Amino acid sequence: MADFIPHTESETREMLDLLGLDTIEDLLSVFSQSMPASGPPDLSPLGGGKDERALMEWFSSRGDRNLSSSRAVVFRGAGAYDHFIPAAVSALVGRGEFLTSYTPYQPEASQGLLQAIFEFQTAIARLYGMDLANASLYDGATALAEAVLVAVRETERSVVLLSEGIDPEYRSVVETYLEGMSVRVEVIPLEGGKTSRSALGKSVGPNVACFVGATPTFLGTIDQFEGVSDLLHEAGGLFIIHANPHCLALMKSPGEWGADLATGEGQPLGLPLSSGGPYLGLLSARKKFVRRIPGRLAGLTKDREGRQCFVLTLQAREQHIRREKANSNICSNETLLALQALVYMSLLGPEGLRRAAAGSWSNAHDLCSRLRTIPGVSLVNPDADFFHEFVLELPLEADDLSRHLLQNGILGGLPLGALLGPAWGRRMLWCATEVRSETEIARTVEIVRHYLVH
Amino acid sequence: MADFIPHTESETREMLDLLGLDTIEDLLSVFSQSMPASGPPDLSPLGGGKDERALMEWFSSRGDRNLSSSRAVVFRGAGAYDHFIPAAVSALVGRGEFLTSYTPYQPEASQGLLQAIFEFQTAIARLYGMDLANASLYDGATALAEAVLVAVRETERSVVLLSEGIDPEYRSVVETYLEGMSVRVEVIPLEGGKTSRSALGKSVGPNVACFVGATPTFLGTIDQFEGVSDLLHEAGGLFIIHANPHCLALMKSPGEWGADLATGEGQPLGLPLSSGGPYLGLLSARKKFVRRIPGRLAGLTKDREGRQCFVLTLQAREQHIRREKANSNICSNETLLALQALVYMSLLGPEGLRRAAAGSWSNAHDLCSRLRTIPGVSLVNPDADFFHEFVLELPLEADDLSRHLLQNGILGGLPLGALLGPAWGRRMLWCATEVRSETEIARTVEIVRHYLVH
Amino acid sequence: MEPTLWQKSRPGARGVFPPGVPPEIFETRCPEGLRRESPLSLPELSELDVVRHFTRLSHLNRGVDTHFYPLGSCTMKYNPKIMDRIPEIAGFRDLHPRIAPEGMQGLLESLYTLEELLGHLLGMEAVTLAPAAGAHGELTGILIARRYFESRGDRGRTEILIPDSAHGTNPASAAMGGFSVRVLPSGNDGGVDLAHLEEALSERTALVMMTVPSTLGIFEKDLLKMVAMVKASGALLYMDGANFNAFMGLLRPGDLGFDIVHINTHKTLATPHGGGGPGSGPVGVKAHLAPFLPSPRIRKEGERFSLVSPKTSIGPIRSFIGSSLVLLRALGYLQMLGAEGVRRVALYALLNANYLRARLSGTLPRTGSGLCAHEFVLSAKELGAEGLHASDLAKEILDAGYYAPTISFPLIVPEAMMIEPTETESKETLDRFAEDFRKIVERARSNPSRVKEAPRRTPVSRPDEVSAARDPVLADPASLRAL
Amino acid sequence: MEPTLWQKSRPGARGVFPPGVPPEIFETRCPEGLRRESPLSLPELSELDVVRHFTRLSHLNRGVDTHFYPLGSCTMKYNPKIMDRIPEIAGFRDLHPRIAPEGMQGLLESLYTLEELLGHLLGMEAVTLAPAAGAHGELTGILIARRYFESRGDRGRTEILIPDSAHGTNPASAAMGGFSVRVLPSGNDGGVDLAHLEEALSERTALVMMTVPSTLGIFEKDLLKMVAMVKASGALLYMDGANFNAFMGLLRPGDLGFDIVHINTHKTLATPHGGGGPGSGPVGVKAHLAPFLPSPRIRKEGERFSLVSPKTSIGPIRSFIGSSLVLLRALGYLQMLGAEGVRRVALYALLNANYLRARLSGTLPRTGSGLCAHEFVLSAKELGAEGLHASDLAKEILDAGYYAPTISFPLIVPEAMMIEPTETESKETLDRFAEDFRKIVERARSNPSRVKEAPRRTPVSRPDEVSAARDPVLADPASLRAL
Ligand SMILES: Cc1ncc(COP(=O)(O)O)c(C=O)c1O
Ligand SMILES: Cc1ncc(COP(=O)(O)O)c(C=O)c1O
Repeated sequence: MADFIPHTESETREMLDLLGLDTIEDLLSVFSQSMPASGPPDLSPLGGGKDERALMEWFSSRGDRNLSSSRAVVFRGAGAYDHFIPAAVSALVGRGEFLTSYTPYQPEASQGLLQAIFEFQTAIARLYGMDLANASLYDGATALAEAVLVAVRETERSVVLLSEGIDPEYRSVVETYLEGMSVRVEVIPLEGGKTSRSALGKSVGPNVACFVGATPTFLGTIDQFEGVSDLLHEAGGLFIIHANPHCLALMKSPGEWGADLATGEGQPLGLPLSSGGPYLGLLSARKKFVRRIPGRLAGLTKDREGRQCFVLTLQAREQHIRREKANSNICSNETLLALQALVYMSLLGPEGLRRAAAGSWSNAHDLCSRLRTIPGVSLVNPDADFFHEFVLELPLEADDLSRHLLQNGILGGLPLGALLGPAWGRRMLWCATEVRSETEIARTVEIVRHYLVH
Repeated sequence: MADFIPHTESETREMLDLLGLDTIEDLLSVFSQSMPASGPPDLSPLGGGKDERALMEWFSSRGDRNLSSSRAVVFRGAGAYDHFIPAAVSALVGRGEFLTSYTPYQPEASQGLLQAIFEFQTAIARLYGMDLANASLYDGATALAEAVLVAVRETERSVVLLSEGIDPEYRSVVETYLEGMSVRVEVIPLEGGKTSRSALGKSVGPNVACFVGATPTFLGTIDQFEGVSDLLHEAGGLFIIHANPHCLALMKSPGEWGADLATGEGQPLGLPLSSGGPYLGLLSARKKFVRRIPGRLAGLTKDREGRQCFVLTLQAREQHIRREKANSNICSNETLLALQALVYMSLLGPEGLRRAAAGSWSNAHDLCSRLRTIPGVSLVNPDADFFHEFVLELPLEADDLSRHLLQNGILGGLPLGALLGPAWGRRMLWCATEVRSETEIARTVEIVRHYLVH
Repeated sequence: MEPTLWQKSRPGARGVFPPGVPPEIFETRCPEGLRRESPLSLPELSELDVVRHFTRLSHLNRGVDTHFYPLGSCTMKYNPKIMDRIPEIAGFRDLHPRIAPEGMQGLLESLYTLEELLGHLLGMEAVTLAPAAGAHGELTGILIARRYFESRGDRGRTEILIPDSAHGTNPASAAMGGFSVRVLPSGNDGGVDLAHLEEALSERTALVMMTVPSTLGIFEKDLLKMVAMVKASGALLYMDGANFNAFMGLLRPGDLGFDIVHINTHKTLATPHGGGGPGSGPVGVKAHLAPFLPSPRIRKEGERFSLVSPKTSIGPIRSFIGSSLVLLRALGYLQMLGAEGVRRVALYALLNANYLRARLSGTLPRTGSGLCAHEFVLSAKELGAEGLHASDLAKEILDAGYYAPTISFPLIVPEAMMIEPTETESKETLDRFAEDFRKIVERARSNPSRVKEAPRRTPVSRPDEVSAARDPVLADPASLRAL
Repeated sequence: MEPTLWQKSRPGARGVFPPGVPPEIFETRCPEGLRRESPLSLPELSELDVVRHFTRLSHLNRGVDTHFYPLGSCTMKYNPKIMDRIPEIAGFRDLHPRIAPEGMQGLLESLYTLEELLGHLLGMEAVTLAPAAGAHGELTGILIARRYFESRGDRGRTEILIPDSAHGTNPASAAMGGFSVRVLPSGNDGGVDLAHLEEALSERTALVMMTVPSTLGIFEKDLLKMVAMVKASGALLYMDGANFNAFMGLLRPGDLGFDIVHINTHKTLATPHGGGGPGSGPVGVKAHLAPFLPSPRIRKEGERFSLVSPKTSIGPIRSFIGSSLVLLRALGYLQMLGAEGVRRVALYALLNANYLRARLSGTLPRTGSGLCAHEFVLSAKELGAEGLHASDLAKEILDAGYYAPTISFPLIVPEAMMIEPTETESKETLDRFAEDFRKIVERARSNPSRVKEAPRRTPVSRPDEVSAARDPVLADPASLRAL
C-alpha cells in the first residue's frame, strides 16, 4: 500500500521519456538475457500490503505472544541481562543524523559518529583495562571467535585452549569460526568454579596459540588468573579474557589480570534484551596488537586548520583494502549499538555504573542466600565467589521448576540440562540484576519454596 | 533521588566562596524578611524521591487503570477523536531542538520553529478557507471564546448568538470567558440538526456582535449556512464558524460559507486522545481582522542579505506590549502541537487527509445503518446529513448500554442525558473514524443488538 | 534557508498512506452543497521529503538541548528525558477524555495526587489543574475573585492593582476578567512602594497581583507589610508564582498570606517549552475560594475518584479536564525529586543566579542590590551612547553560542537584560558565559558598529521586522500559487 | 568541533541515578584480589551535559534524513519511520533470548514468516536469518559449501573463484572459511570473462561467488551461460545478493541457478545503517544445502514453533537466534509493501539509476554501457591530469550539500565513483544533483586547485589521515589524564 516512492506520474513519464522508454516495465530488459524460462516470480504470498496501523496491529499481537520482561520477571542471565536503561539513551541514539548515516568513510560529513566511535573505543578500553578497543564486532560470541583468530594468526599455532567457564554456545561459535582452519580446540575444565590450574598447566605448550578465560564464568563464578599471563607468555601464547562489562565496574579487569586481548558482550551496557539481537561485540587489546585486530578503528587527528578531528584509520587491515589477506571479513558492524552503550556509560558515569553493578551483586547474593534456605536446594561451587549469577542444585528436574515459575510470571534460572548434559538436569543458573526488587525476590523465593516443599 | 543539578561538591564550594557564603542554606536570607513564623514547610508528603524505573512503574500501573483505546475500542467522539497518526510525527516533533526551545523571540536562532509556525498558519488558513490563521490558542473551546471576544470588541456590541450545534461544554467555556463582560449569550436552536433559520432571523439585530455556527454540529449533523453571512453582515455583526478540521478535508469550509472568523480544535490533526490535553486551538480569519486577532503570528520577511526568513510580527497586539489593552492575555500557547499538526498534515498531504476523512465518513455511515436495523433504535435527525457522528434514540437508558459496552471493551457512543438533560437520557452520540475496522463495527453492532433484544 | 513545504510541493506526490477509503465514495454520496469545492492546498510530498524538511528546520533552532539559554523569567532549565516517556504511556496517551470516571481512575488518581502535592508546596487548601498556561491561570484566579466578591454581594470592587514591573499577562488577564487596572509604580529599589500601595488601595480594590520574586529577581523586602495592608483593605491577594523555581520547597505563598497563586508547570516542573507551549498553569487558593474553582473538580471518596461540577464554580475554562499529559510530567518530576530534591532545585537556582550575578558585576549595572533570587536584571542603557540597544548585545550573545537573555522586560528597566541561569547549568557553563559576556560588553564599547552587524554565525542575519509588520505576509504565497 | 566526553568530564559530577546500592557494600564483602583496583575512567557529567554532547555530535553528521546520499553499493534509501516502532514493542524489545520456545511463539512465528517470504523472493528452499551482516552471511554460505562437499566426501575442492570487481568481503570471507581465493579478471565490459571462467574452473573449485547485479551496476549478459559452466564443473554457485534492491520481486536468484545467496537487510529492507550497523545478512539455499544451515533452526509443527539444532548443521555462527529487532523491521517492510510494492521498489530503483546515469552523461566516462541496474560507475581518471582524484570530487560534492558517492570501489575502475540514487529520491533531487555534479566536474577542470581545498562548508576540513595512521591515537588521552 505504501512504497515510499516519491515520483508523481508526470515525473515518471518525463524520466522514461529521457530514457526513451515506453513504460517502466521496459527496464526489465536489464535482465532480459537472464530472465528464466519460469517467468516472473509469483508474488502472491506477499499479499496486498498493509498500512501503518494494520502493520502495528500485526506485530503487537505477535509481541503479545512473547513472555517479555513486562510479563515475566527476569531471573535469568546466561549471556543476556535485564538492566536499567535511562530514558535519555533512546532519545539521543534515535536521532536521524545518527540512525540514517553510513559508515563514516567521509570524515568531514561524519564527525559526529567518528567522535562517538572514538569515545566508545576509549570507554571500552578503560573498562577492560586495555590500551585500545575497536569500533565493535557482531556480538560477544563472534568477538571471542575473532580474538581467537588474532591469536592463531599472531602465533601461527594450532591449539586453542578455552576455559570450561566460557558459555558453551560461545564455544560452539568459536568452533564454527574455526571450521575451515586446522586448529584444535581444547577445553580446560573448571574446578569448583575456577579454571583448573593443573589442567591448564598441562595443556599450555608450544602449539598453544592462546588460552581464553571467562570472568564471571558461564556459571557465574568469578574466575582468578594469577600467573596465567606469565604462564602463557612464557610458552609464547596469548592470554584472552572474556568478561561481562557490567561486572567490570567492580571486578578486576582483564587488563589487571594481564590479558593480551579481551572480549565481551556489550548488551549489559544499555541494550535491551532484544529477543537476542542485535547485540554488541566488544574487543580490546594491548597496543602491540593494533595492526592485528579486526574491525574498524577511529583515530584522533587534526584537520588542515589544526582542529581536533577524527577519522577511520589503519584501514589497510580491513577487507575493502586487504581482501583475502584482511584481518577479518567484517564490514557492517554494530556502530549504532556502540553509540548506545556509550550514551549509557556517559549517563551513568563511573559512579552510576558501580552503583548498578553493586546492585546486581547484592540482589544476586540476597536471592541466593534466600533460595539456599529451601530444603533440598544447594549452591553448586560454594567455595567460589560469584557476581550476579550462580548455579543451584535442586531436588527435582530444573525444567519442571522453570515451567512452573513461567506459569507464575517468573522467568526463573536457566535449566542447565539442555546445554550441559543430563548430569546437569537438576541444576539451574540464576541471575538477579540491580532492577530486581525485594518484593520480586521474596515472591519468587516463596513460589520456589512452595513448589519444592509441597 | 535525582535532581539534575550538575554541580560537584567542590564547584559548589567555589561558588559559595565567591559569594562569601558559608553554606548554600545561607541563600535563604534572600527571603529572610518574608519567612513566615510558621517556619520552613514540611516536605514529607513529597517522599524520598524515585529513580527512573520506579517512576515509570508508578505511572504504568496508573495507566493500566485507564480504559484507553488500547483496551476499549473507541466509538466516541464529542470533541476528541481517535484518528490514525503516522509514526514519523513523533519522530520529528520530539527532536530536542524543537522540544526544548522557547517562543522564537530571537528569530536568528529560531528559524526552524518560526518557519514551522508560518507553515502551520498557512495550512490552517487553507484548510478553513480563510486568509490567515494564528500560531495557536489553548484548545478549541478557548479559541471559540477568543473569536467571540474579537467580535465583541470589533462591533462593540453586547449580544452573542451561539448555535445549539456548538458543544454545550464549549458554550459554558464561552460563558466563563464572558463572565466579566456585559455580554448576553443567546442560543439559536437546531431544527432537525440544522440551525433554525427563522430563530436566527428573529435574533439577529443591531445589538448582535456575532453568530457562531458549528459544522458538523455537536450532534454530528452537517449544518448549512447559505445566506447567513449576508444576514449577519447586513446587521453589522460577524459570522463565526467552528469546524472540525478533519471533516474540512471534504466538507464545505468556513471560508466557502462566508465566515469572518473560524475556529476549531486541532486534536484530530495528528494529536492523540491525550486524556483531554494538551490540545490545539485553531483560529483563522479574514485579512481585515488581522490586527484584532489574539495570539502570536509568524510573518515572512527577508534578512539583511535578502534571504527569505521568518519573524514574529504584529506583536503590538499582544500582552507583553499592549498589556491591559492587548487583544488577549495569551502568552504561552500550543506551538509544539501546532508543529505536530503541521507534520501530520504534510505527511498525509491533501489526498491522504481526504482519504482518512472519507474513511471516517464511510465507517460512521456503515455503523449507523447497521445499528438502525436493531429494533427500537432510530436515528435522531434523519433528514440531516452527518459526517462521522450521529445520535441514536434507544429503547432504554443510554447509560446502561454504555456501561454494558465498556464491560465488553467498547467505548460506545456518548450518553447525552448528563450533558443535555433528562429528555436526552435515551440518546447516544456515536462516532466512527477511519481507524475502525469492519470487524470492530460488526462486533459492536452485535453486542448492542444482543443487549437491546435480549 | 530551507524552502517552505509549499515551495517544495510537487502536485501528485504522496506521503503516508492512511487507513480510509477513496474520497470519491464520499463525493458520490454526499449532496453537493455540503462538499468542499475549493481545492485543498496542503503540501504534496513524500515521507522522505517531510522527514528531511523538519529535520533541517530543527537544525535552524536552538533549544536547551543544544545551547545555554539564560532567558530570564522563562526558566529554561533541563527537563529530564524520562518525563518525555510518561505521556507516551498508552493508558494516558490514548485515553478518551469523555469516558466515565470508572474508565479513568488511574488518571484521576494521578491528577488528584498532583493537586495534593502542589497544594502542599503552595500552602493552599485547594488546587485546580485546569488552566492551560500561566495567563490562563491568572484569568481563572481573577474570575474566582470576581465570583467571591459577588457571593458576598460586594459589587463595588472593580479594580485590580498591578505593579508596573509585572509581566504583561497580569494586566491583560485583569482586563479579560472585566476589571480595570491600576498600575503601582515601582520605588527606587524596583520594589513596590508602600506609600503608593497605601494610596491606591480602596474599597474598589478587588485584587492586588504581585509577582514573587518580582520580575527584577528580587524578593520584596516589605512583602509581609504589603500583605497586611491589602488584607486590611478587604481586597484579595494574588501571587503570580511563575517564578516557582526560586522558592519551591523553601517558602509557601499560602504561608505568606496570599489567597490565590498560579504557577507555570512549563517553567519549573519538567515540561519543555516546545517553542512556546504547551504548558499548564495550576491555580491554588485558600479554603474560602475553593467553592469557585473551575469545573470539573476531582473528588475522592474512599479509593474511588469522580468528577463533580459544583454550582458555585466559575464554570469550565477550557474543554475537558486539563492538559493531562503536561500535568503528569509535573507529577513525575516532583515524585522523582522528592522532598530533598525539591529544596535543592530551588537552592541551586538561587546559587547559580547569584554566582552569575557576581561574575557579571562590573559589566553592566544591575537594577537592584544585594542577593538576587533566581534571576537578575542588567541595564544596557549606558550603551545607548554608542547607539546600541540591549537587543544588539543579544545578537552578539547568539553569535557567541548561546541563546540570548530576555530583553526589554521588565519594562521598568531601560534596555533590560534579564538573566536566569537555572540550577541545571554547570559552573563551567556559567564561567564561560560570564567571560564571553564581558568580552561582548567590551566590544560594544570599543567597536559598536560591529555589534550592530551581529549576528553573523546564525543561519540568517537580522530579519527586516519593519516590513514584516507593515505588510504582513502570514500565509505562504506559494500555497495559493499551487492552486 | 566538540570537546570529547573526557575533555568535558568534571570529577564528582553525577548523571543518571540508577537502581542499585552503594558500591561500598560490594567492596566490604568481596575479597580484595577479585576487585577492580584501577580507577574506572568513564566521563563524569550531568544528564544535560550528555544530552548536549550527543545532540551536538548529531549535528556534525549527515544521514539520509538530512541529505541525499548517493553512496553506491550501500543503498542509502529512506527507511520508513514506522519500522522504528517495531523494535520498541515491549514483547520483542524486552524478550529474553534464553526463554523456552513456549515463551517466544510470537517471535518465532514472525521470524518463520520472514524466512518464508525471503525464500519466496529469492527462489530458495530454506533461509537462515542468523547472520549478523552481509559478510557474516558470506562466511555462513561458505561454511555451508564446505560441509556440503565434506558430506559427499569431496575434499579436493579448496578454491573459491571471485571476480576482481567483487566487494572485499567476498575474498575475505572465503579466506576465513579456509579456502584459497582465485581471482577472475573482468573482461572489457566489466563483466566476468567466460574464457577466464572456463580456464579457472576445475575439480578444485568449491564455489563461484558472483555479485548480481555486479558492482558495476551491470547484469552480466552471459550469466546463464556462466551458471551452466559452473554447474558442469561440480562447483556450487554463490550469489552476493547485497544489491537485492535492484531485483527484489523481479528476478529470483534460485531461478537463475544459484545454490546460495545472501542479502543485506540493512540495504534493501528498512534498517537504517546506523553509522555502520547493525544489519543482518539472511542466507538462502537450495534444498540440498538446507541440512547444513546454522543452528538453531525454527521448526513449525501445526501452529506451534520450536527451535532445533540438526546434527548436520555447521553449528551456531553467533549467539542466540539472530538480530531479531533488525529482522522484524525487514518483515514489517515487506508486509507493508506487499506484492505490488516490492516490484515497484525495484523498478523505481532501476528507473532512478538510469535517469541519473543519463543526466550525468557527458560529465565523466562511465564504465559499462547500455542500461544500468540500480547503480552505475563513473571514472574520474581523466582528472588525474589536473592532479585530482575521485576523492577530491567527493569533497566538493559534500560542499554542495550531499553525501558523496562511493569512491575507490569497485577496484577495477580507476578513480571510481559509484552512484546509487535508490528509489526513494525524487526526480527533483536527482535533477539538482546532476546539475551540481556537472558544475563540480567543470570546476575540477577549470580550477583544480580550488577543488583540492574542498570541503569548506563542513564542520572540519580534510583530516590528516597520514599522521592518524602513522601514530594511531585510538583512545582519548584525556581519559588517562583524568586518573
Ligand atoms: C512572571 C510571569 N507571569 C506570567 C507569565 C505567563 O505565563 P504563560 O506564558 O504560561 O501564560 C509568565 C510567562 O512568561 C511570566 O514569566
Ligand atoms: C556487494 C556487497 N557485498 C557484501 C557486502 C558486505 O555486507 P556487510 O557490510 O553487511 O557485511 C556489501 C556491503 O557493503 C556489499 O555492498
